[in-house]
Amino acid sequence: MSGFILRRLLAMIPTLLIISVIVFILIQLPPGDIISATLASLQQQGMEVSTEQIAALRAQYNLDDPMVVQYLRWITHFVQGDLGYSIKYQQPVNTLIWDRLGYTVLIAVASLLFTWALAIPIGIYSAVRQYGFGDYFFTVVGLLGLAIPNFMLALILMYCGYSWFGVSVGGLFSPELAEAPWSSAKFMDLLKHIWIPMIVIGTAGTASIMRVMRANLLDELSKPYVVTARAKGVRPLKLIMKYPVRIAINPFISTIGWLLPTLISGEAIVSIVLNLPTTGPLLLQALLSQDMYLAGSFIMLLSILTVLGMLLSDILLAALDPRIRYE
Amino acid sequence: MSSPQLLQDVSSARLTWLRFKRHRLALASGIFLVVIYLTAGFCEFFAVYEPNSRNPRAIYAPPQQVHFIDPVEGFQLRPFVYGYHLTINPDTWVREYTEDHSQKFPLQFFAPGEAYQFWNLFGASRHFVTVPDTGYLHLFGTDKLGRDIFSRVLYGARISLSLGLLGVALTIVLGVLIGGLAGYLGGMVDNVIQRTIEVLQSIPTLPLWMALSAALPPHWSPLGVYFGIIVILSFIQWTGLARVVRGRFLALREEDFVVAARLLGAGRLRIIFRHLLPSFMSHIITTATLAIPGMILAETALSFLGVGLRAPIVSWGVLLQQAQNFQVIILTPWLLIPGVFVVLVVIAFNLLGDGMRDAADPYGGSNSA
Amino acid sequence: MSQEQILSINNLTVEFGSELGTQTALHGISFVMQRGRTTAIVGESGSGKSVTAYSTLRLIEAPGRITAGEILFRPTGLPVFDILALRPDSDALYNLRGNQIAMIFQEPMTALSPVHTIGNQVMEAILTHRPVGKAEAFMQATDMLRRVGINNAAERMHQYPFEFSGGMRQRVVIAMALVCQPELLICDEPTTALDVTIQAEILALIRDLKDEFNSSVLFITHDLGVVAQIADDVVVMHQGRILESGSVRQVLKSPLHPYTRGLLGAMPGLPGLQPRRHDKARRLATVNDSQGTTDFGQHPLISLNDGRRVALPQAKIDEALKP
Amino acid sequence: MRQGVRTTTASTSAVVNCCHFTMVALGLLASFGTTAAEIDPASWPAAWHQPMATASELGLTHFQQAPMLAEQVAAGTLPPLQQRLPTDPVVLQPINNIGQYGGTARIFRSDWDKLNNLEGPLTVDPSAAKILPNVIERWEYSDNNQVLTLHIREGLKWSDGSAVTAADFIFYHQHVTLNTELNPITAPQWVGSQITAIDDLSFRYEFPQPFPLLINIMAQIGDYMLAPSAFMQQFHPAFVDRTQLLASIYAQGYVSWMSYFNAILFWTRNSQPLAPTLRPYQMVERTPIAEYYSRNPYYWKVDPEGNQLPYIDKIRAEVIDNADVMAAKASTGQVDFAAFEMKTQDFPLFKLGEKTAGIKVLVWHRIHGSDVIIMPNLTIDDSRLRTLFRDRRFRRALSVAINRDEMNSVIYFGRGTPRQATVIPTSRFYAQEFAQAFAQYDPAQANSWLDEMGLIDVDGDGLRNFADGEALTITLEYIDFETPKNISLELVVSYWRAVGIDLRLKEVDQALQYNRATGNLMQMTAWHADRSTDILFPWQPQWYVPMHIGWEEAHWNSWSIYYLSGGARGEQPPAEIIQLQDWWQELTRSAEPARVTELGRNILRSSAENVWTIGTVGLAPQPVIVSGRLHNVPAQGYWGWDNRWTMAYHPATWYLTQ
Repeated sequence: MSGFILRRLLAMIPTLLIISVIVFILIQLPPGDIISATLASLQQQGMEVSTEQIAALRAQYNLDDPMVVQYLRWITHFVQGDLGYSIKYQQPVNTLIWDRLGYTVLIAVASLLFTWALAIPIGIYSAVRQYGFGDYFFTVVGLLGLAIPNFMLALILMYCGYSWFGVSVGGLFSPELAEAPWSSAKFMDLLKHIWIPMIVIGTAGTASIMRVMRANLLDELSKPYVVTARAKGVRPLKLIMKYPVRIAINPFISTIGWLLPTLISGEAIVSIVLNLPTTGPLLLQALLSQDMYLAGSFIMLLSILTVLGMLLSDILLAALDPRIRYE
Repeated sequence: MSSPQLLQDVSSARLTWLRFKRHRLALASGIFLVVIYLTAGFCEFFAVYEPNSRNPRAIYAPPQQVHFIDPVEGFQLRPFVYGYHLTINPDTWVREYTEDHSQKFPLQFFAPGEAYQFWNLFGASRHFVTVPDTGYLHLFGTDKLGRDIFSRVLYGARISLSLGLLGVALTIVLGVLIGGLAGYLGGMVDNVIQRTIEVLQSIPTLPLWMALSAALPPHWSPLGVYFGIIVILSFIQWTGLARVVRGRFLALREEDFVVAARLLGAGRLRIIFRHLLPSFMSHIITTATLAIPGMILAETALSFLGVGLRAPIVSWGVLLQQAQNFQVIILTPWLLIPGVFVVLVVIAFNLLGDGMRDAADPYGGSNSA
Repeated sequence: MSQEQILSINNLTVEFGSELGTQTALHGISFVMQRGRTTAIVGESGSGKSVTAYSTLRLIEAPGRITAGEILFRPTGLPVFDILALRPDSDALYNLRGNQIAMIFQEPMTALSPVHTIGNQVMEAILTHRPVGKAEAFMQATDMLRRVGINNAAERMHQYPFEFSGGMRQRVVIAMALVCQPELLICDEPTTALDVTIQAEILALIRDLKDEFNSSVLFITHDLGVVAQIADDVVVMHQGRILESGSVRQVLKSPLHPYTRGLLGAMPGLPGLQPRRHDKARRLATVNDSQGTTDFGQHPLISLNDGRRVALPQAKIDEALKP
Repeated sequence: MRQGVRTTTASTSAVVNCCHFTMVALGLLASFGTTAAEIDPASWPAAWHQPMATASELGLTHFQQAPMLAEQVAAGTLPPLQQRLPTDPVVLQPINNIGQYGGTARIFRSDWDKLNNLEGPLTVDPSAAKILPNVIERWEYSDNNQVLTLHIREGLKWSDGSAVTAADFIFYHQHVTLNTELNPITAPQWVGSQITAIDDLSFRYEFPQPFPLLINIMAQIGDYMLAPSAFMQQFHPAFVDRTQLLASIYAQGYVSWMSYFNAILFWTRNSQPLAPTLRPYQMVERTPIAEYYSRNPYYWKVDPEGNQLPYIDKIRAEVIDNADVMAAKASTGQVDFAAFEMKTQDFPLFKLGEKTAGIKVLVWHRIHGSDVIIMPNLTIDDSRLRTLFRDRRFRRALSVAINRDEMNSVIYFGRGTPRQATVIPTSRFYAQEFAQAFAQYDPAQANSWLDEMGLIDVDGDGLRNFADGEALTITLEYIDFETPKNISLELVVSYWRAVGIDLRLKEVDQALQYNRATGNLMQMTAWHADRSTDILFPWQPQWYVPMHIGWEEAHWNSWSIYYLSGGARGEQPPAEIIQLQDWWQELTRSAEPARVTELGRNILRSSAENVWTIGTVGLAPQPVIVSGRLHNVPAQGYWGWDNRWTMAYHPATWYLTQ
């Protein structure tokens, strides 16, 4: 098993390298980015002479070096944990990013769990009662979740949360608990708030997972070994729980991999609507102000997150499915 | 177990159609989509006003009710609407609209109304429905500037729906080409392409889209931005399709008829396009159908974030961006009507795609994950 | 239904729905199985033989449907009952499956769940039907594995199917079927997917175990060679109908129905000497060639004095019976 | 109604309609208050209009402090109140009643300085007309207005307990204002200036020219004139070893000592240390979610009963980027005070909150000459656009193409005043014709001017082209904050489109706005015409004279640079612009009131004729949202940068109940 993990870890490296190149290109992409605008502004104000600030700026971003050197320097710094300096916030990116990344992961994981909690039982139900009323009903509900734009649903739920349950609008905590140390009260408060993003992000993915689950199950239900088990006299519920779900759960574990990018995307937009202290709003601000190093760091970190998610799902898969482990 | 053999003479296309027809929902969705695409295509005719026309007498005015019964004349065959009577409530500052029964505007069908340039080709003024010159017709109400939501939804449909279609077309071209190359050539090429796809798929889509669209130069024309967004959306979407195509190619290239074609000296491209592609066209079409709603939703998301399409272009995303606040839900819910259309179209595409998949591939459609 | 009869299928009709209309898989077939004997159903793919087997355990699933008929089953010392009359979720049905009637499947590669251990799957049958604890079930399962010829049984209980060869897996499947000592064992082409040498071993194993447990066996196959080795009685099926039935000797030595003759004629070499698998297509092609696209008609089965039944007009029977 | 914004003929017919409508709307509004009126000075305590009284004047000898501070005193972590208060504390009169201590005020970050108001050397009165003492107790100008002598209140302390002395002003002047690393261009008024300490509490500025307006600056942006010198010197290379300083700064990820210095001075760091302050509250923590403020234990103002202010213990200022979320939270009573990001057009939503969430919606008056002013960049690099923008007919045409009455009714419920960018009516420089110049709605006139300029629609797309047939499009970059810019500009787009001008809007981020505006990279931008009162107009008439560069203007940057750099950089302006700059320079130095007024009017008249910037609607209502538990907030007030929003309304006297 450890050999397997090691192999997978090594395989991540080229992937991450290519991602870093793409991100670096993104950073370089905007024509009127904030650094050139800053320089233009400084020059307009009479800074042709290379003052310390302008030199520091240019040095920080290696504006005079060839692209390859710039890239290498950037990635070296990145690997060493120096994510650069945000021009917009006049602060090191490091001080801005970590708390928010934590909340992003929290919301993404919560949404993933919510998606599963919803999609798995419904998927099973739909598969067992294929073409029944419930099957159609859940299909339509799932489609609704998929079809309502995330930001619209977030807004509507925010309104409902406020007007029905008195949940404070926006944010992940009530103001009085936001900075309090962790306690059961704070945790409950988090639960009171996190359900909106969880539902919004979760429902967007539920439809597809539900359908995957249903299809997988239908597939599995007709597999010979299920018939074997039926022939053994195993009862339907036990049958479904023991065999197909067990098998169909594998693709689920692999959803961690491919669902994560979706979840993080959904998280970004919902956080912007609900003003959650995650990466989404800051990323948007960074992009709007073309603070590309901040934006680039975010995208890079989010990508690393998904790659790690994929790794995790591979490891889980290997743990669950002996065939993969022995390959 | 036994499989039907007595109907071998039924062609597979007809069989697919028969199976498709059994999916009532898919069929209905298909019809709905055809109707809405046609409406969008001819939106100049179906809309009452141009998308940016304003009626300063109707700021945040609610939808007008279509009446058949006149208090004086009783039932009328020709439906009509009443004009608005506006008062600004001094306590609430709310613009309160009531029906002004002294102003009655009969609905006219196929009558001349606001002039427009049809597809920028020729001028015309006939509308599907309109009211006489002195009146106004706002079936879905108006927005903060007094623009007609009904007309804007139709014009927005043109942009959003065509964007989905064009985006998916580009996705197919990229996906089939790249996936086909990987699957057909194999070896190094395949490896490189495979790795690229993996990489692209592990970057969270929306942030990447946001970054790319934020990088679109600010001075680009609305049309430029429109195509820019299409390219950006397709930039990631192709990977999924490419994977599928590659897989099929790998499987197919060992099939007898391909080998035969190769032995007969057919060129690689010819083999790909004459022999390989048609063999899973139905799959591509289905995948494409299921990808369109994703594109439409992505556009609304980007526009909502302010990095997508911008006024004066009217898309559903642009319309919804203006509906993004509490005030809308509480005071002017009709601004959410474009959202209803987004939802309907997305659902319709999904049902249609599902139906098509089941029809084309009744036994193998389940491995889509 | 007499004591000697363990299973009596009467007028069994199964239909499959499709978008192009309904397809009948079984046209009201009837036959009787004698206790303690091995009855083989033989026929080509699509003849309905597997449907018959699945119907017996009520394993037919949508879009398939049993539309008519009865399947009478008489366990030893118990009253006879109609399997088709059982409620789908009744205890009797679950008790029937795996306990009174067990089934062995064609593909040992897929008939076992890849993600559960062998032990788990064999024990499942015991735990489902016997009021025993896990330890006891483990003992019984190990014992059963040993009896089907698996060495190191206790150790192999913990292994996964992919660690077994095809023949070994089929032994596992057999063990799984027999572990509750069913009165009736249905074997659905249990050797088709196996190599020739293994086939013979498995057939021998089934025969031995049948004797040991005093079971009756319903053996589904397309292979008359296998029939000759294992069966006491034969039912020949074609397109959802029974064309001929009788004892092995009767049917193989002097077949009455032209289709049966065709099948026999298509067999190269002597009965008992198995043809290689990929010759199958050619053989069946031969069947069709010799018979053309003959519709074997819908003649009712006519019972003959010697216990045989054949679906031919009386005239033809007479013709065939002439020496 | 057939509105046809695209064709001129159609839109003329619309004029009739909407003018009619506007009159109806205005008629309705007349019943509940005049528009953009002056506020009766009697709505505020008389004491607010006078220099603040001191404890000794009122015979106050005993002082009380907030329980949270009393605890700290008891614990020995804080000196007793008597040692913290200045020798003679300043007494503030609450508008309604004596408040109670305690509570945490919930606000948005953009309102942080509305509750934690500036405490500058001087301050202004509630009518935004008079300059009053504050940190500085009294001041004297020399006869020639070249020397200003100032006296600091005795015993005043920074929030770390250190004394406020002349050294704090001197440090700022010599090591911040005149430091060429921190401020690359020395502002002209400071060139050649000197500062001298007389004693610990007295000092004087000396200038090579008369500078009577310095007190205006000290009242309005006096926070840029002093700093806790002893503290800030630790981070200034003039006082510590530069190499060591830089090493520690780089290690923390900052690019330069300047950014680090500013981060500490202006509290933009996430972590301590942060500079001590004179404000009622000091920042204690900043997280991605919020900023936290706690009362300044050394705050130097008390209420008439001797209770040390402020009443409120703490402030939690939530960071929210999304204006819609802010409106939602404010309207549902989830903040105690919200105003800066509250939009006029959201009044109905807030008013609903009065019923459902128990909030109060106060209508304050914005003192902006125009809520949105549009600035074509007269010194843009693109020569064709520059020629166009510099053509007076073009600017006039753009101005009269705007239907201000309609804007007033659509955006402001008819409660604003359609007007050109100019000073507010109460200003000594005001003339009605300045406000009305080219502010009428006359698309026909606009069309004829544009035609005259040779801007004809050659390709029949309804939009005018350059004379050579090239498409004419203008991109306007702007930030949508403070005033309703977005909706106003959307309307402008449609008005201009009706006369064939293709305007494209691009909302940009604040940082980008600053850099692109000052970098002379924008074709056009929009801001609000603040600096329209007598406090700031004479000193910063930047909308009317090229004399300033910043993020807010982009209409003649190169000319401003030329002026600011004494001709070293930028582009030499034409004679009429130089005339403007001369008038202004004279205005800032003149001691003769009549001459000052004349010069100011000269400048405004030129603006009225030339339409340097295009105004829309001004003097508009500002929603101020107050929760049910926040008290002593005046029902009326002037809202704007000129009086630092709430500074004159003494937020330290506001208090919370539960």
